[in-house]
Amino acid sequence: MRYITTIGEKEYLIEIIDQHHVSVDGEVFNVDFTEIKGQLLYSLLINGHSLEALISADNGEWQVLLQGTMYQAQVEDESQKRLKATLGEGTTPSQEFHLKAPMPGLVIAVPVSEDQAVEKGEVLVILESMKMQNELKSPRAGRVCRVRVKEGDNVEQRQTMLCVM
Amino acid sequence: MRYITTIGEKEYLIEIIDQHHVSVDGEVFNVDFTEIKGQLLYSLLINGHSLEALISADNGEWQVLLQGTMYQAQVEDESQKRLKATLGEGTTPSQEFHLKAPMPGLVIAVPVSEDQAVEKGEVLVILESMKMQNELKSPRAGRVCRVRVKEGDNVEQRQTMLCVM
Amino acid sequence: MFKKVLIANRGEIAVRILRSCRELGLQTVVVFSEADRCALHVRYADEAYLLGPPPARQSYLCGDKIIAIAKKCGAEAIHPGYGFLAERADFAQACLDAGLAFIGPRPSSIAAMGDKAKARATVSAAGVTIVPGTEGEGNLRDEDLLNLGPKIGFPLLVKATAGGGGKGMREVRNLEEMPSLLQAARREAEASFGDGNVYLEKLVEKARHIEFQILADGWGNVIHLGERECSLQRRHQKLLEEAPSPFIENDEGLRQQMGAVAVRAARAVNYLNAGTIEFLVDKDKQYYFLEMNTRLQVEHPVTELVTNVDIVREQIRIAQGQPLSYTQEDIHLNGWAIECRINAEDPFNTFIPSTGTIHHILSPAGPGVRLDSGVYTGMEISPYYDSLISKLIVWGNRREEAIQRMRRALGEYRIVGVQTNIPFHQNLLEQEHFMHGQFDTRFVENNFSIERAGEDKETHSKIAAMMATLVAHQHIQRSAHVIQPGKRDMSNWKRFGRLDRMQKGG
Amino acid sequence: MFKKVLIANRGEIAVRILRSCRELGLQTVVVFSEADRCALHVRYADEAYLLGPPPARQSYLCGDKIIAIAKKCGAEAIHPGYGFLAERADFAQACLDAGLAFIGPRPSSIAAMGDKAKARATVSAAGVTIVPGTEGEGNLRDEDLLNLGPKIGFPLLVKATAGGGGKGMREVRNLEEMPSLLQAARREAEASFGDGNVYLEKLVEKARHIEFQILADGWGNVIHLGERECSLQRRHQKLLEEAPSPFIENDEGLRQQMGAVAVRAARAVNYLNAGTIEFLVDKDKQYYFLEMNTRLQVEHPVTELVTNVDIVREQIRIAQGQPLSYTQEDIHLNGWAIECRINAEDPFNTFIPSTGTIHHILSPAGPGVRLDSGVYTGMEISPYYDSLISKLIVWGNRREEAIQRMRRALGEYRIVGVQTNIPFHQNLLEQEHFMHGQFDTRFVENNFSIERAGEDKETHSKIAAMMATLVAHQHIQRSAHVIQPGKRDMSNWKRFGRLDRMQKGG
Repeated sequence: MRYITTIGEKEYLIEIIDQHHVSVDGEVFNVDFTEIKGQLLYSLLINGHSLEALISADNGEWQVLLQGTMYQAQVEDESQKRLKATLGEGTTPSQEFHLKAPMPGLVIAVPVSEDQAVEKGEVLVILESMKMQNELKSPRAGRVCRVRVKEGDNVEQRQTMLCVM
Repeated sequence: MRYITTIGEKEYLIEIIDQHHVSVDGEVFNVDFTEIKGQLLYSLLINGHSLEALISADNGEWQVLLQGTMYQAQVEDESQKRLKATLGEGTTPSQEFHLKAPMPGLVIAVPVSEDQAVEKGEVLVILESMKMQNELKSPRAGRVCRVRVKEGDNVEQRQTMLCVM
Repeated sequence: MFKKVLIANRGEIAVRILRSCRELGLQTVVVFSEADRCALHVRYADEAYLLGPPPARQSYLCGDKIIAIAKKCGAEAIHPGYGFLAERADFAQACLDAGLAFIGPRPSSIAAMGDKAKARATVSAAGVTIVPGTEGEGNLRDEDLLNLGPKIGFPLLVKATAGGGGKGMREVRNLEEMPSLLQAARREAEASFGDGNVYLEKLVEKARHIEFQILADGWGNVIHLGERECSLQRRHQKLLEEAPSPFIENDEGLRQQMGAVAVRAARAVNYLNAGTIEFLVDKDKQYYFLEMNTRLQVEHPVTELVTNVDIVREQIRIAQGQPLSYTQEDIHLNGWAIECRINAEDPFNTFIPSTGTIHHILSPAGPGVRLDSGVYTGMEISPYYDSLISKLIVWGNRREEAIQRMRRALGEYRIVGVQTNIPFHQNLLEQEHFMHGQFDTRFVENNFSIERAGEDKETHSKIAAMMATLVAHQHIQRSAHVIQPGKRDMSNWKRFGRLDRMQKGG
Repeated sequence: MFKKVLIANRGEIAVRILRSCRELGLQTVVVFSEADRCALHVRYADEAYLLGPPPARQSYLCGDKIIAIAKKCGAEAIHPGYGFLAERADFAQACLDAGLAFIGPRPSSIAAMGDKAKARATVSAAGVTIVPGTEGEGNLRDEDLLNLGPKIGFPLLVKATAGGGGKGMREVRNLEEMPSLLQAARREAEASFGDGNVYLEKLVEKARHIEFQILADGWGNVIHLGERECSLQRRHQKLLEEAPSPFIENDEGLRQQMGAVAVRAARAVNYLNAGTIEFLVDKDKQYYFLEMNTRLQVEHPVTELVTNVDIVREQIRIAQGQPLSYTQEDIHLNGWAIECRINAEDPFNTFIPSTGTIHHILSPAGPGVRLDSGVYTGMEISPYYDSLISKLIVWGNRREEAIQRMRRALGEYRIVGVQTNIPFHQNLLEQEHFMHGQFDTRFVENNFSIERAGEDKETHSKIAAMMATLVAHQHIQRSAHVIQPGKRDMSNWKRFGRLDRMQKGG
């Protein structure tokens, strides 16, 4: 199987040759890869070097916490990706951003309102949890829509509070 | 539900009244009992006192490890037990003892043979595991039967090696 | 002398106190909210009593209920830990009124130091230098504060009168932003302490936060156990502490001078039990009294490791009426200790608190490593309380050794199920400035970012890509086995989304 | 000075050595058998190489393979740990021949002390008292030994010439039982060391096993780090060790005298690196040289806690050619340390080893607690290696404090999935004789039984009955939900049996 894996700006062509061989951009590595029994922890021996990472999936991305650094990886089947590129789906459409509660908490304030234009970094919701007030900011410029919470609301983890489109 | 629970020589009549009340031999206790998430560890608050035990089932007996002491408990439904007593099943028949390998290992010696009479405490098998030679002894007097292992055999955990009847 | 102690707290500090009680042969009683039935302090205690629903106001802040439980179960003393009821003079007084020993200072000392205005007046009168500000002026309204602001000079800090731990605190750089920041501070102060009063204080720039541990018994003895360096903070929350301070290190003269001032400040309020005098120290080693914390501090273990004094044990002995086990001459700092606070928060996403079930823990251990933790594998991190899950503390002969050991220990630590700030500490410990002890209280906010730190490091991006691909490949192979042939056109992303939910929900 | 170390071991000691290497900034290489792919030493190492199948003869005992790996990956030194290749002079020599530093003594010292006969002759010549026996006589046949037995006098010990750790050792109380015991000892010695030779030794009754830790550098400096008390043993396996020894405690004269003898014994074989001189001490404080262990000991941490010396770090420095960091005058014993060896074995069933998956661990922690462990939650305990899973070590100001702390720590420790001897230690620590330091090497076997200890304690039998019933009740309620009405006549025992399999197998 051949994959194209993207981390930040960098794209890697990765082929899983067999259980103990993987090539990255044509270079073949000797690997011994195993999950530490049911713990989302993975141990990799690569040409003898021992590395361990915590790997979890989030919104179709793989989060790899390796030696204190977090890598966000997109893994795509090579043939699918090429097909998408051919069909012109390769360009990222301007998607809606769903502001989800990162943890259960109490809404302290919603300083924006329906249809309001916001800048990147502008505070959308102030949420109190674990005795701290947390400012949840917009990851990009856009327009606020579907505001579903108000001051004083209790929200569940992952509940969508509003969107920016 | 009413149970008769036996530990050693002692029998307790235990009634589970509701989620927070249990009576033992007529005395009612306030209890808050919960399993520590999937760990075979159980926490009991009884009249305020906090106790934790490791509880597992073994051969129809409950093993309760509580503050460094191991208790072997038999729990029987009261009505069933009374019925059994009435039908004369109360007396313990002289059962066969199955000597099972307590761990995987290598049989070093089988100093007894088929049909041989053995005393309580007599060595039946010497098993090597974890770099130690372990003498497995007969828990009671009887006669050896169905010897299924010999010197040099590798045995699996819980494999029956021989019986004493 | 009492034989049974009620610990009116939760989390790591309840466990910490319980340990010293048990080692002294004392019976331990704890209290818990409905969210904490299976918490470690409940599991380890001799007795445990339910207080009420999870919110602190309905549980850990219910002083009356706690005192009633103590009386009913025969506890003779109460240890309040830190936070919750620890610095409430009325609670301390209520304990005494109920005939219970309070393992902490006299109510009058808590009151004197708890009201920052009184505290400043008191220590100032005793000849201790303080930071300029409005604390002596009583509870002022916004318009007064807005007038006084420019006189004190910017930048300045708005701080909660009843505060502590950075709550209800805001930094003001100019008059324009002052009104909205006053609002924010009052709102947070009201929410945290039920008291929205605030005061202004000159911001000492390039300041270090250095504090002295005090012990005072009922026989008139007051000693200090040297200093702790607490400058590494984020939003006024301490993150990493050391003892001694690299800023003082071998300046034994300064240490003894500041220690003597700390003892004088404590004596000024007739202090009893353990307490901490916080100083701001500027780059010229001028030091200003900041406040006194009239309780056990989160970071007390670093002092324990360099002095070999068990501070909780001393607290108990003092409350039992025994004299201190040590004189000032007995106290010598030996080696170096560092503490990292391990919080359930996401260092890659603005330190947002993280809740959920801890699926797996692998704890660092071995020589020179101490872990004070309140969690275990399988435990739920709830949103009701603060995000501190453990304190990792190491000891070394020298600072450099302690740093190397802390790196080693952080590298061993695995927590799966909630996000933690372990990577933050790992990156912080690699900073040149940290290694050379060159930092002030603004270092973390102004001079450090985990993203930037990541860029500097030897990048393992290729390895990460490979590992992500191997995991994705495994998942695809596995799901291929369970998906009906007709349904195999389902996109990878949907499958991953589902796996994602499984993993997070489990 | 070397920068990359290969650790030729597994389990807790491989992790222990790895920690010191990492703190010194050295690259770490480990080797592993097929059973240890996910072992902690492999997970924590910088590099890890497969040796072969699980049995030690095909993996951890393959000296040639290990040296080849070291050469190939650029390691410049090998630390052998304890057991496996640690006391094999030929392996140490092969390392040197391959241009690798051996972190341990010179091959000649290993050989001199490894052959017990030579060892006794050598130290005896240096003026050190030894226990009467046949060690100087070469490898004797049974008929010679049977002749010599009565001359030495009963009781006596049969010991393996190549031995250690109680393997191939038997106690003989009279001539009649001697032939069969000789057989048993030879068989075990052959199996353990590939050498069935044995010797006889007078059994010193009421003996204490007290040993001295030695450090020797390449510059002619030899120091001792005080003693360890190791009398608490079962089948000649140490179970609990202390430093200092309660038998010596304040007898500083005896300590320095024995320490000087230990140094002399080490000098007699031109010793280098860390080693241990074991003594038997009778009730009149007469001491006899027993043997020298030419390696790091399992129980080295108790010495580390009372001296603040990191013994592994010193070992590495010595092997790098550096002088000792300490002189004899720098060494002062501070406080008291106790170690409990936590083994996977069933203390309620003749200490039979226990294998399986560790489902859950809750580790003791907090002030004064050190845990050197080689396992983690989810790990498999295989039958291939010894049963030691961790070492719990505590420090206290005084022995009584250390005992209280150890009780506290043992009470916190939870291991689910395999049986452990934690309850054994808990009961041992409650013994009057232990508390008063009154025990000899036979105490555990002759004067202590866990069943008897259980009877003496306040019995919680009623509570245990209640808990068992509550669990049984829960299981019955749950299974009632899933069983078809027609099948509900199935007996409880069958259901329990099934649950049992589920739990053990999981």
